[in-house]
Amino acid sequence: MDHLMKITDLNVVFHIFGADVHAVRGIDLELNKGETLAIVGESGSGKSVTSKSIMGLIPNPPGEITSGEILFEGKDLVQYSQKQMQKIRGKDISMIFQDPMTALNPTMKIGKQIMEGLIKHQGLSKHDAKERAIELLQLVGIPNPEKRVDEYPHQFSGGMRQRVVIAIALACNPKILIADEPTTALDVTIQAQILDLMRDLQEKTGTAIILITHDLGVVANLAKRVAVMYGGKIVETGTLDEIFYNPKHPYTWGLLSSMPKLHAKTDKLLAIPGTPPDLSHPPKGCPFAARCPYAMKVCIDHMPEYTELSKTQKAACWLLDERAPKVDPPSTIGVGGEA
Amino acid sequence: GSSSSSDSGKKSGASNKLASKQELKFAITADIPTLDPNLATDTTSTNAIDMTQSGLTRMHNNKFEWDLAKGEPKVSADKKTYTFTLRDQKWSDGKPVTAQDFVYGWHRQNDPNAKPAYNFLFASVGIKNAAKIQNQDDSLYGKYDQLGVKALDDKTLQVTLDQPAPPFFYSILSQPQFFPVREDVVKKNGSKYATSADTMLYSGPFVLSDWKKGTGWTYKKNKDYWNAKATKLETVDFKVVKEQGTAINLYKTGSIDEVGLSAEYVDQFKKTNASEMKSALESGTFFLYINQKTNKNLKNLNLRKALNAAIDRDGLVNSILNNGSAGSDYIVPKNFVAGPDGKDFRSADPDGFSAGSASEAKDYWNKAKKELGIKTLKLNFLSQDSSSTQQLNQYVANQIKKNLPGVTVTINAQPWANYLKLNQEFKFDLAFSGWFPDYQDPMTYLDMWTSKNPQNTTGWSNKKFDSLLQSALTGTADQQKRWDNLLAAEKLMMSEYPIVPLYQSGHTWVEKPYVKDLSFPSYGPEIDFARAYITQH
Amino acid sequence: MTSSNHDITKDLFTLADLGDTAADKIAGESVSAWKDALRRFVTNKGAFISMIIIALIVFFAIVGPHFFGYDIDNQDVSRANLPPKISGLEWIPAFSGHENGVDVYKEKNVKTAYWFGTDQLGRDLWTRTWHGTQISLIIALIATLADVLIGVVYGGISGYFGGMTDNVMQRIIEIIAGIPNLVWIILLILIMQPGLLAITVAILATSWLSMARIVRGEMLKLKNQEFVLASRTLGASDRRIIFRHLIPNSIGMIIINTMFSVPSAIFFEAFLSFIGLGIRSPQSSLGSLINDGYQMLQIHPYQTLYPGIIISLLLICFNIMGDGLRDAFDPKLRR
Amino acid sequence: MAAKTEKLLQVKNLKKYFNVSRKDVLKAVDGVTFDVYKGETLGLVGESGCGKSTTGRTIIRLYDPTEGEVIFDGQDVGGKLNRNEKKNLSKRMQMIFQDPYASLNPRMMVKDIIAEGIDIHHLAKSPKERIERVYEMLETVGLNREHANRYPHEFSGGQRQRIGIARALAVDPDFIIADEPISALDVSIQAQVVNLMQELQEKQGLTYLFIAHDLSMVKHISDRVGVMYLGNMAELASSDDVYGHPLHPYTQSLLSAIPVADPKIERTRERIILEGDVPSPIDPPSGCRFRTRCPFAMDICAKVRPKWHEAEKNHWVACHLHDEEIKTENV
Amino acid sequence: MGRYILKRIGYMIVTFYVVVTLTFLSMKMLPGTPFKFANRLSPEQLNQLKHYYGLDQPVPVQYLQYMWNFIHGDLGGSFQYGMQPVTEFLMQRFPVSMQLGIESMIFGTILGILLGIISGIYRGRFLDWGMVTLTVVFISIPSFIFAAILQYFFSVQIRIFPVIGWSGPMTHVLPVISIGVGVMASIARFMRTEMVEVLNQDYIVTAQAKGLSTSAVIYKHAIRNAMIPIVTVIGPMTAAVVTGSLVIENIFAIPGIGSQFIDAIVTNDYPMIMGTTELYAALFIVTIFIVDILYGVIDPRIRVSGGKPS
Ligand SMILES: Nc1ncnc2c1ncn2[C@@H]1O[C@H](COP(=O)(O)OP(=O)(O)OP(=O)(O)O)[C@@H](O)[C@H]1O
Ligand SMILES: Nc1ncnc2c1ncn2[C@@H]1O[C@H](COP(=O)(O)OP(=O)(O)OP(=O)(O)O)[C@@H](O)[C@H]1O
Ligand SMILES: [Mg+2]
Ligand SMILES: [Mg+2]
Repeated sequence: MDHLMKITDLNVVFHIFGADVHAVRGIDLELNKGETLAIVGESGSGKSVTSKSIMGLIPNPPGEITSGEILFEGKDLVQYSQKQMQKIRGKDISMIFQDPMTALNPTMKIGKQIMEGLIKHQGLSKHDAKERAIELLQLVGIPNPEKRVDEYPHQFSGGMRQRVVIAIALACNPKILIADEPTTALDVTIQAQILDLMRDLQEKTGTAIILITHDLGVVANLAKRVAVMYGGKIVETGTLDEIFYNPKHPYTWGLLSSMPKLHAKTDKLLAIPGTPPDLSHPPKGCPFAARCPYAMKVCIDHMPEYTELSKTQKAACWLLDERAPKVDPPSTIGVGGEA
Repeated sequence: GSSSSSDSGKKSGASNKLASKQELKFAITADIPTLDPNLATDTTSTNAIDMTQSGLTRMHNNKFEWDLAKGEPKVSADKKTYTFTLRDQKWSDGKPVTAQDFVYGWHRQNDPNAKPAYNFLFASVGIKNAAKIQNQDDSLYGKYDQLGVKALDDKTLQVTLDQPAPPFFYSILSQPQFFPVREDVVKKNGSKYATSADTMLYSGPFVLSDWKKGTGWTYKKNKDYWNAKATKLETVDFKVVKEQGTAINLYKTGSIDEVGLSAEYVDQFKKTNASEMKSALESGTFFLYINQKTNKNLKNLNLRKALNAAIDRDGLVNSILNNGSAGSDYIVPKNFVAGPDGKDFRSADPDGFSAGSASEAKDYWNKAKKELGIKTLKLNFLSQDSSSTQQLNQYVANQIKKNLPGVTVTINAQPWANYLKLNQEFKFDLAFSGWFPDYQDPMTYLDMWTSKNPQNTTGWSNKKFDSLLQSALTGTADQQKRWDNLLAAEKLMMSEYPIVPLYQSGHTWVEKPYVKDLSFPSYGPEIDFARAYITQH
Repeated sequence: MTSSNHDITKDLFTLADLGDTAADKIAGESVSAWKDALRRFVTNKGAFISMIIIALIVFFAIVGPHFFGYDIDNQDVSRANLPPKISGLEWIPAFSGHENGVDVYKEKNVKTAYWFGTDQLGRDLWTRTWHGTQISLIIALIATLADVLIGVVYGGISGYFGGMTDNVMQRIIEIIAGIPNLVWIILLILIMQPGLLAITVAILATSWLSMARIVRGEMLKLKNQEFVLASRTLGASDRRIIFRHLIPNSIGMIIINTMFSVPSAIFFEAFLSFIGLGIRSPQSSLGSLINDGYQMLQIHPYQTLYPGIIISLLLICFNIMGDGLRDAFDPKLRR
Repeated sequence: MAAKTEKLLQVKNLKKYFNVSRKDVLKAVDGVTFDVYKGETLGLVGESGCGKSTTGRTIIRLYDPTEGEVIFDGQDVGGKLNRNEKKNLSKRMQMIFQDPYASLNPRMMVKDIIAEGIDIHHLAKSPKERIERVYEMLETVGLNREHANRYPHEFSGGQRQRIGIARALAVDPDFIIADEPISALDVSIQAQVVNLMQELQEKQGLTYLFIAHDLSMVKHISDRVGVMYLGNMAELASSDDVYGHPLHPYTQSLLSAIPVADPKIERTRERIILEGDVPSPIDPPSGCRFRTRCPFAMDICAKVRPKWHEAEKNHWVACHLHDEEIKTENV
Repeated sequence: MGRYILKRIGYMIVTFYVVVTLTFLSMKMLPGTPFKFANRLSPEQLNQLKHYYGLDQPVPVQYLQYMWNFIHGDLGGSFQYGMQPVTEFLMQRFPVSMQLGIESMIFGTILGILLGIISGIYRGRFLDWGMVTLTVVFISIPSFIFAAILQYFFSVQIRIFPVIGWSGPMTHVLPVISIGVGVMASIARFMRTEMVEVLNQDYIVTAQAKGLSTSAVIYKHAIRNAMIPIVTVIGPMTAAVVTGSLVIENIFAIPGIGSQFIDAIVTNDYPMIMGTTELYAALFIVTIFIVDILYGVIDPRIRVSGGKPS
């Protein structure tokens, strides 16, 4: 298949205080044109680092991409210089960050912040860029955009700022939009507005979205495909339905069953005991082994290979090995098995 | 030329031809505070007034010369009335200097409303009624029109004294306090009078042409001065520089032609620019007050002798001061004033009245200890906190401590304003002080030690001394007797060591070889450049 | 990874017994926030070296004045202005006893070697320099301690109680800050007897302001932190909150600020000495030594050099150490 | 679950205003009324800034109420309290905080953090008893003894939150206000804490006021749920009622806004998307606070503040749509 | 905003009044006499002088008199300068000190900001390390030592610059450098910290994500934001530099106010001390006020609301 982007065996290390944090440990990922890929996973599992690697924004020092390739339209972005990356960023690939309160420069007018990218990538004149900025503000649903282009971020509410951030990201019609927890800092009612907006925009522009979140509700709402990360690795990937209705990895099970269901009665949540691994001393075997209720001796020292479960779904778990005992997913994942 | 000892014999290097550009440049530590003779109390102001204005006499090379007075006045038989005839001299606005200007100037000095600061000189010299006019309790207080001065006509000034004139009468007339003042200019300028170059009139060898406050000023030759031919310099430039190091740098770069040297620099210049170095003895005498009024121990003569003997004057003048100062055991300085016989006052006792050396100091101290029944003594040494006295304070304190075992000295260095207060309130045991003359007579050094004199902050009192000075004060008719009385007074005083004389100040400076006839006289203008000139270089 | 697959045997596919709390185990020894900061501080080479240098200077300030048995006022003008000389190290130009190519010791016929030379009164500069260091350090210490006390108490009260109290106290600070430093200090020194106490009071008069501001800021920040609220909901008294929670948590900031106020006190004393308002002779401080030497800067530069080097070292080291401590206490860097 | 009817806490018309500047008053909580029954969990939800935390903090007297009554176990604790009364109250009422990083003093050891309440209330007679109690608490919350001598920064977020719970439990309270105890935690960790809280409630008969903005979690843990909007209580009912048939338009839209972790439901869901943002509590809209965003706003909503009334049995709401008097008038 | 400014002006007046009163009172506590030649005068003569200058009045009367004159712009006459009006002195000398201070500030600030930016960008690298060391050294060398060395080297040895003066541009170089390096060092340290802080902000990443070049990110986004807090330091520092330049003024014989001030203090020239103190305080208060207002102007976050940023 002809992927828009293909990541293979990406490894990112941060060198800090005499320790090396192996934030991303050999992940593979593909993204197709116009699709929405969600990356979910525990905090610190390497989601943001992965997305920053794509943007070429891993701070160096202390960060370093030690190996792997990120093919974007056939070209390896890892090998690109900063200069070359600057031509990609904002134009072909753009990014939305988690906290709209801090993602905008407090001393620069909103309009100018939108215009910068336009001027840089599309060579628009100041005047045209401003016109376009107003259009964009309109597009993301900011009322009265002619007036508001000349305002400063602090004059906007959180939800509106996130719209501005989206407008900046979409300014040059990027092929890929990376949204790193775009709604985590927002209230549910505002979150709903933003999710709606993103969906609308994607329909209009056909941009592929990488959505990073740990809110499975958001994933269910927006994504087509899901990758589940744990301990710097992708432990399972599949289509939305596969992941929600036929998950194969115990971590995915845990994730799903630790969430209460709004529309069903849950007596007791299934808690995953313990805490995620310390990535400065990553475990030799499966990163989830220490917290896995089904952990076997093999899990501790050996990293499982991916098992292709379908054309679209694969998972890395020893339970999927034919030698492993058969285990049923817990009933608490609620919707499990229906798919 | 008693001032610049190294002046003669040195003609090497520079030629003696006048340079075409007659310009002399100086650095000075303070701006001119005021040009008003009524308010001038400091050397810079006095020097500026001296150089730009004229009185009846002018000091040059420690001797007075007739300036606006056309030679000797007519003296009455009782020697109390002096009638001066004035020379033709114009103010810088073209009007002639008149006898009335003198009368106004003198009256103004005795008018409390004009806030005169230094008018006690009128009483010192004995101008008729001056003492009474200045005394708040006297019926004549403030009635300056009763002063013994009168303009007989535009060119004739009559001065009346209370008693026959003292020998320093003519020399004191060279002081700004006795200068003529133009009433119309004073009235016109009000509070701005004499605060800038153009709110003042000039009648001296120079005019002040440019006075930039805080930066410096320039004198230009006064072509209208009656004796202008004697003035060779065209311009004299003063820059205000407070840092000694900076002044030295200016000299090294040729931006100024003269710079006074503090001790540190003397050695350096001795090595590098010995030929440019000059030295002169000044008339300042420096001493320690010994407070025997509130410190009973110090009433003991042996203790006072011990203190006198304890301090090594040579070390002080050679190592600490190192500027041509001379160690002293006397009160009236050398080379300051000559008596009726033409001999210097000091020639009678050239070395003064030494109490002995360090070893004798110990003997005195031992005796004193026995007499007083003490083993140790704590002395509070009051001094000034200027950077120039720092070293001296420490040296003196250390000498006493070192040579009189058991005596401890704490230095109390204070700013001048506070020093004065503590000194006058007798809040000290030893206090470092100095005295510069008000007039050219030994009296200016001696009368301060009389019992009632407020300057006598020692508590020492001697009837005999008081009467000797009293007869010198009134007995101005017999010059020789008066002289002998003064000599006897000094001797008498020094036999009781009420103070510790330390040194007579000197001035060491470097000047460029092309500068000639520049002097630092011991009485009169502080820097006398009126007759100086520049040779080709 | 494929290669290792060979070792994977069937028996590995049995449930591993990880124990209940395996995942909750914390590795390594217990580290308090203090130890953690200390550890980070020690690994900061610059800061650590600075600390050692400061310790050395303090050591010499204590023993240095007694090295040669001179006291600070041991004058002898016959040995005035000798350049530094260290027997055995004469081959180093700085310690040869020569000045402008002349062997001054020979010239003045002096046998003893003076390591830092002598001053104009022939006093041993080694003794005076270390004595001066001692005085400067004492000034800095007193000033800093008092600064800390006043500043911490003032800022603490102002920040903790807030409201009207804070308002009034802040107005007072504003007024005090409205008067320039120099003015305060000169007025104070003029009114008081000059000397150590006056200098200390003068430095104090203003230096605590920044400490008060910092502590107030910390208090404002901390008093609404959840752990303080938690303590309040547990019924803790103001005293307990202040001493158990607020002060221990602001102490990092206080220490850091202290590190910066020590050198500024030393520096300020030097400035006072320069304008003639410093320590009184024959006592010396680094500032007064530099000032005395400054008169001789062009003639005998060595008289300024050593006090200058020491004061610079002190300032540099305190600054670097302060920076190091700031990093060490920086919660952002803690893992 | 047996019906819980014994009132442990009654909050009547509670108001808390902050003076933010000389002329501006921020009405953080503006007249809320509700009861909490012994042994139940009352959930409190609402958007950011609607006054949930302020309500909780005013009840526990971190803030002094501007107006209103708080009756705890029959005793009025809303007025002026002296130090002793406050102290006694603090023994029976405790709080768990949101931020597991900010809520533990980084300079204290875990044992001292947990024992703080024991020390303040002198609950231990000897150091030995004190440490025993600390161990007991640690074990209660699923940590172990070795953790007593460690410092907070050595723990993960979930563990820290458990320490916070242990601290609150150490004084053996009846009532615990949990202010977003899980919102800073990862999904998988949240369940640990929620489960622990539920276990403790069962074992020790605790009563919770559970504040959160995660509606599904609130629903899961609460017996009854209160929905707040801009300082007011909009609706209060059993959690099944609130989620099953919400009465207040705000509750309805809030519920519809929550994305559900079920793709099928998500695909078919109808949403009521609210326009705009929450107005400022400094200058709130007149009448009904929600009217500016309400899809059903009527003229009366701007004029009259809706009454807080029991529209159905045990189902309280403040909305003109459900006020019988208004309805009949309008009809 | 208007209200805020009015309130601030109110505080300023109160502060200033307190300063005036405090200085007046401390003048009354100063030991000693303003008459330098008092040792030559009898007590009667001295009393007479005190009477001339109203120093024999009770303190409250003197205070009211002083305040009355003060309100009318009359600060009295200087004792050491033959009663020349103090206001005139201050007006002559102050502009010089001000100019020296401002030039030094401009020099130091520009260089400091540059250095700070560079070392902030290259944080942790050799360049940064070198700069940090340099600034600490500059901070720790007393400015007078620096000035003396500069003067000796550049004016006496190689004679590029005049030894003293305050006339042409050449005369400004050394004094401005002497004061400026200290300013530079402090500003550089401050700027570095701010720069490091700003470079860690999210909006920098946003800017990078737009594809802006590194220089554009730094120039357009980082520097401006890093520089805003600098304004708060520059204000008080300017005041401190203007008041603290006295030593440098002495060394380069610059006719500023500083050296005058010391002279006044040493001679108990009350009107001059008070006048100078008041001027310094006014300068200080006004600078801080201006900075606050300026802060509002350049930081849009408080421009509208008129409050302070939290
Ligand atoms: N700049 C950095 N310096 C050092 N370590 C870093 C840096 N950025 C990320 N890491 C480490 O990399 C790991 C993965 O971080 P990442 O931000 O990708 O997590 P995440 O999955 O995005 O988590 P979250 O959900 O909390 O955002 C973490 O252990 C983190 O500590
Ligand atoms: N101490 C305070 N001083 C002034 N205003 C306050 C204070 N505490 C809270 N507020 C304000 O009161 C309002 C309600 O705040 P509160 O913290 O109770 O909201 P919340 O519902 O808990 O929100 P969140 O979900 O963000 O925690 C907010 O507008 C807040 O800014
Ligand atoms: Mg992330
Ligand atoms: Mg809250």
